[in-house]
Amino acid sequence: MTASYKEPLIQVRGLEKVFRIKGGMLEKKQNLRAVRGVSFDIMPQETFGLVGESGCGKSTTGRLILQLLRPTGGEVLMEGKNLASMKGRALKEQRAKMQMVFQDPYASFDPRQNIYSAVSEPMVIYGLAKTKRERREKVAQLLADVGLNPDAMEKCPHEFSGGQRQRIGIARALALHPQFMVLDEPVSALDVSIQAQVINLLLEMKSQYGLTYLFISHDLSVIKYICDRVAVMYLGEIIEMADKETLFAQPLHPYSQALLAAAPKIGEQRTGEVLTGEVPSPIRPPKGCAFHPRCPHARECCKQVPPVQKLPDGRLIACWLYA
Amino acid sequence: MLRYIIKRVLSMIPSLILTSIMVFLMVHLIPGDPAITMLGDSATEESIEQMREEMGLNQPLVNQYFIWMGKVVHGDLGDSIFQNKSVMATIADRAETSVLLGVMAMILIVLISLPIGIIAAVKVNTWLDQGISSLAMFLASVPAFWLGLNLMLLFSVKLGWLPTSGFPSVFRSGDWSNLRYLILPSISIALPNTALIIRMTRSSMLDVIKEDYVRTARSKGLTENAVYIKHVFRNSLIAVVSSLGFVFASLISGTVVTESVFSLPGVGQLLVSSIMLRDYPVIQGVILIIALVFMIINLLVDISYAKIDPRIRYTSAK
Amino acid sequence: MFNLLRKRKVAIVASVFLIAVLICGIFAPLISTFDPNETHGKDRLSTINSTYWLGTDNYGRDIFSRIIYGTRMSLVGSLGIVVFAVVLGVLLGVVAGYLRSAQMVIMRLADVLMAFPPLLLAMMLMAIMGSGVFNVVIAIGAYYMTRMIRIIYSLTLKIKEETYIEAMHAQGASTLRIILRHIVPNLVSPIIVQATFTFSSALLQMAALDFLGLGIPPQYPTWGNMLSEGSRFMTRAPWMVVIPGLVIVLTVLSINIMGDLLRDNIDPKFRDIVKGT
Amino acid sequence: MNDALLNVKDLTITFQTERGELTAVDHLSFDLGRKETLCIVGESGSGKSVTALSIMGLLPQPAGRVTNGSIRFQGQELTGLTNKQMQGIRGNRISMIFQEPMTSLNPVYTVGYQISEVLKKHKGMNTKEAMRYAAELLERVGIPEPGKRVHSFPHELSGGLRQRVMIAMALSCDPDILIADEPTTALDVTIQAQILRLMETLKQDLDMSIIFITHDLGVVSQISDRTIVMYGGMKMEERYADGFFDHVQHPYTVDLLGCIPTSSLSDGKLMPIPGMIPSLANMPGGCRFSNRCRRAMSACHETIPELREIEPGHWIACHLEDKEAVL
Repeated sequence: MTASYKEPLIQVRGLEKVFRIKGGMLEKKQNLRAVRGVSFDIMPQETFGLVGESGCGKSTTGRLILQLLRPTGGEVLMEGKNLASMKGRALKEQRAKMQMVFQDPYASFDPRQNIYSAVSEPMVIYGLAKTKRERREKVAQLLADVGLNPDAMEKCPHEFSGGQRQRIGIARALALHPQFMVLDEPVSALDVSIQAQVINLLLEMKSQYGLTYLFISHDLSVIKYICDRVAVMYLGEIIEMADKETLFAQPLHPYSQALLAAAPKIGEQRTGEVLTGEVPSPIRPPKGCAFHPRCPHARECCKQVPPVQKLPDGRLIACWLYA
Repeated sequence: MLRYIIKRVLSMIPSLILTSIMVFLMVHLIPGDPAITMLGDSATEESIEQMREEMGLNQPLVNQYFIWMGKVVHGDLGDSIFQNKSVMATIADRAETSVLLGVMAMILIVLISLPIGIIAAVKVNTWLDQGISSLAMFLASVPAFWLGLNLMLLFSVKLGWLPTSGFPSVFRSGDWSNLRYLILPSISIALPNTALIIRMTRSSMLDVIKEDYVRTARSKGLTENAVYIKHVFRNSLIAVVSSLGFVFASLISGTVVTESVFSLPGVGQLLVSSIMLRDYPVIQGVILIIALVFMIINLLVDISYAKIDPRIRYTSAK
Repeated sequence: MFNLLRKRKVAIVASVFLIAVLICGIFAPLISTFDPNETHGKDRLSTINSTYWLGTDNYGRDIFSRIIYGTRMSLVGSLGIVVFAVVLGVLLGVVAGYLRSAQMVIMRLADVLMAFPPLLLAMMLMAIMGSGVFNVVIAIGAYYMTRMIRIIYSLTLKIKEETYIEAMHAQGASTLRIILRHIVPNLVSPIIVQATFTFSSALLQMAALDFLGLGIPPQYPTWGNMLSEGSRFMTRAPWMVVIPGLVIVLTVLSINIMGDLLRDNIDPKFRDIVKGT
Repeated sequence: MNDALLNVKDLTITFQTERGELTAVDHLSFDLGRKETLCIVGESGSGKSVTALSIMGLLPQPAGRVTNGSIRFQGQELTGLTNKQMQGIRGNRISMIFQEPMTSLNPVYTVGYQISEVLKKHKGMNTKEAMRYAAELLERVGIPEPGKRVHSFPHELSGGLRQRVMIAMALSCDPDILIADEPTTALDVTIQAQILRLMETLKQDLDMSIIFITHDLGVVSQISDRTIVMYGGMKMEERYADGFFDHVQHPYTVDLLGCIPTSSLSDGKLMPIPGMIPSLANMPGGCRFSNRCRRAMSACHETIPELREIEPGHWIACHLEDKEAVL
């Protein structure tokens, strides 16, 4: 899938985000290090998956790439241009090429807007379709693409079910014909039978519009179904990154192994050890390998930062076991 | 908890300073010479000159503020123009009435509104609940002073059960039965203010009833009484206490007006008459004191709020 | 709105009453039976009768006519306060909610103004500015403006966190566009509710200030001024107190009923912030 | 089946709403044996949570009501009991844990106090004994430093720990039945695995039965002894035997499995179920699934299919099994 002669569409280099958390009046402000030096490439027309548990920084990474949050360190290159240093007009122009679909289909629409104005607003902002007629046609086309009746235009968001709203969210994101889309847990809030509809729609849209996806999810089975390459995040860092087949067939990092083992599989009893303990606070991440307090293979050297290595099969891994 | 209190007290300092600046500037914002403002129109040339010197009027405004603040910290708020007393002494004479009146009104508010609010919540959507809600809305629409006038007409003038006006000091005479002079005034302050607490108690209890932890409490097999008292009411107090700030503000306003209605020798009436007479040192002093009292009350409200809700204590003042 | 009214019958009565009050205010010269300031020396303190529908006061002025004219001042004054509070409050509140640099200054100022109980603040400002209708509006309006700032500020912060605002950012919408097209429209119904309650409590505050003799100058017929005068003749002419007070109560009650109706129909997320007193 | 711990028969639950009376659960029957884990699976609106609440006598009041059927617990009929009688059973013989550990504990009391409430009510302990026993319970559910944690407020604990506290509270009187309503849905997978394992261990130790309500078919395959699939308030399929997922028969269950991207590498294409989950107000006539079912026949739209035992310990409600209807 990832042809080597192509240039990556998105390059993320040493991305960092530190949130300043207010303490009380007399307390020092604390640093919450949500994303700590994340690097990866996304090839054109690839679906790149970010997987991890809550608080691992996967959603923050998605927002940093789109510059919805400004990084405190590192760069994000889209077609070779650094988004992190862009402002104003330049950034706005770049934004048209990258869009986002949100997790919560209920909260991602202005309750006072009808579907027509929600989907057409990006076109108005960028002056894409000049007349109202053109816009109406465009919106009707987009709604038809995502499998909705164009009559939906006149209705308000609350008249739709979660699955339908997610379709509208996809239509809105497609309105500017972006190249790249960040999908932040797009099916997590939906019922199983509706999830499958939306996943299939996302795949259809990808081939129809030639899209590149960053797919963020905690659900390993969905990640595995839709992604080409996957990065596993833990406490703001990527600890393993590989082709989907490689990773799911043989996860190497102890955390990836534990994560895969913990996910319940249909028709199988659980195998393997259950990971003990909980994710430490990102305000005071453990020294060295962030996973070592929970790792069954932890050794003395794990208190130092593990080197990120490229293995012969092309995967990246940050673990002393493979150093 | 102690940490929280200290933090909260320290966080009061900026507001305190800003408020004092505002009260200080008051005299300077009034058109005309501040020294004349402070002494009244009948002052002599020399005394004006002396006052200028004292206030440091030929110095920069910042210095004047510090001079004034220095005096205030030592309890010197200047002298009244019309009464032959210091402002501090004038206010001290009047404090008893206002404090007693306020306390009595507050006790009445709590005693009336909490039980009624609880009943309305427990009997939600019955005729009783609707009756209480209507009554609360009616009370909220009644001006305290008008209520006072009517109560006076009925109970003092017509029936002669209670004295119409005035208040002989309890502390100086040692006669607690003098409190009867404050019964009608405190009722007329309290009743309009019960409305907010009744409504807050009711609506926050109804909100809390929907919470998951109330379902948990029921799933434990607790009796309905235990669920209502320990879980629903206890948690709804958080919202009720947070609205106490409003009630106290309204209570102080109510006190000022009601003192005028019943001719009570309180701080509020002092303020009204001082404004009429343009006795600016007294006006300034009274406003400063009331603002300070109001701030301390709000501090106490916040502390009790933290006492009720452990989440506040730990995440500390926002 | 009409659907709302149908659900609660009291609200119909309340709105009819309010419309009547409004008409009395607008057409005061047509409705009143006497000149409000015309004294009738022979008929001082006369009770309710066919000539003086609601009796006369200590100067022999017709109370009915004074009430009708008082409507004007009371409504115009409260409306002025509402406009003052809403315009400044919404502007400063939204700015404080969106611009971090302005937030510090505006919210500190709001804190200081909130350090005074409302009537006290109004009295202090009146002491500084001196009496006059316009000054009353500012003196009372200052407090309600502060409340409005706080409410709008916290609502703005809340809406700012909504996913749909983030979605608008993702689509390249400018800050101004987001404020005007997405934040302000969502503020409209809480503003209306808060404005309604401001209207009714401003009416009460004005009456209190007038009663103390610190509000609108006594030569104007206002409900508060009538009460203030009436209280001195209360034992001999109770109607001088009862009637203007009743008019205040009914007007305030009607407005509160409408406000309550509106509040029950706004987004529950916002209901906690817009409480009204 | 007479030795079953709990018999639910023809249970019908309705809700009074603005749009009239809606039926949330329609003639549902099932049994729960001793030491058995019963999984009730379904999507939103299937009536699975409402069923659980009705057993506890905790239907939202006054809207929700059991209008038909019986719930017998150890031979005792629960539907007719007064609230006072139910209080003696709740938290004592039958207890329940909920989906949202974040909101299910009262924020103003320490977790120790909240556990001790149950002990004081049902075991007559005094405060001191109850607090000591609460610490023991916290230890049993694997909370580190239990002596310190009894004095913690809920907001000081993570979601996983709070759910452990809920379990400790539910188990404090050694109940016969633990009802768990989506207890791991709000948790991360590694924490979910911990909680599931904990429940499994405690079930063995305490000889209790579990009713586990979930939408996650993966969880079902790990813990279930008996599985019920619900849709639109009705039971579609039930199997009391191993290998539920190898033997699914009902078109809804089959289609539902087709919607799930499996974790094995050899997966085919997803086959979504068309259409939306109908709301209670406009359920299709006949079989509830008939308007989305790929194999629906005319009979499916007209009559509600009977539940049939297609092999020992496996029932489905579908006209496809009804030879006459097919012909």
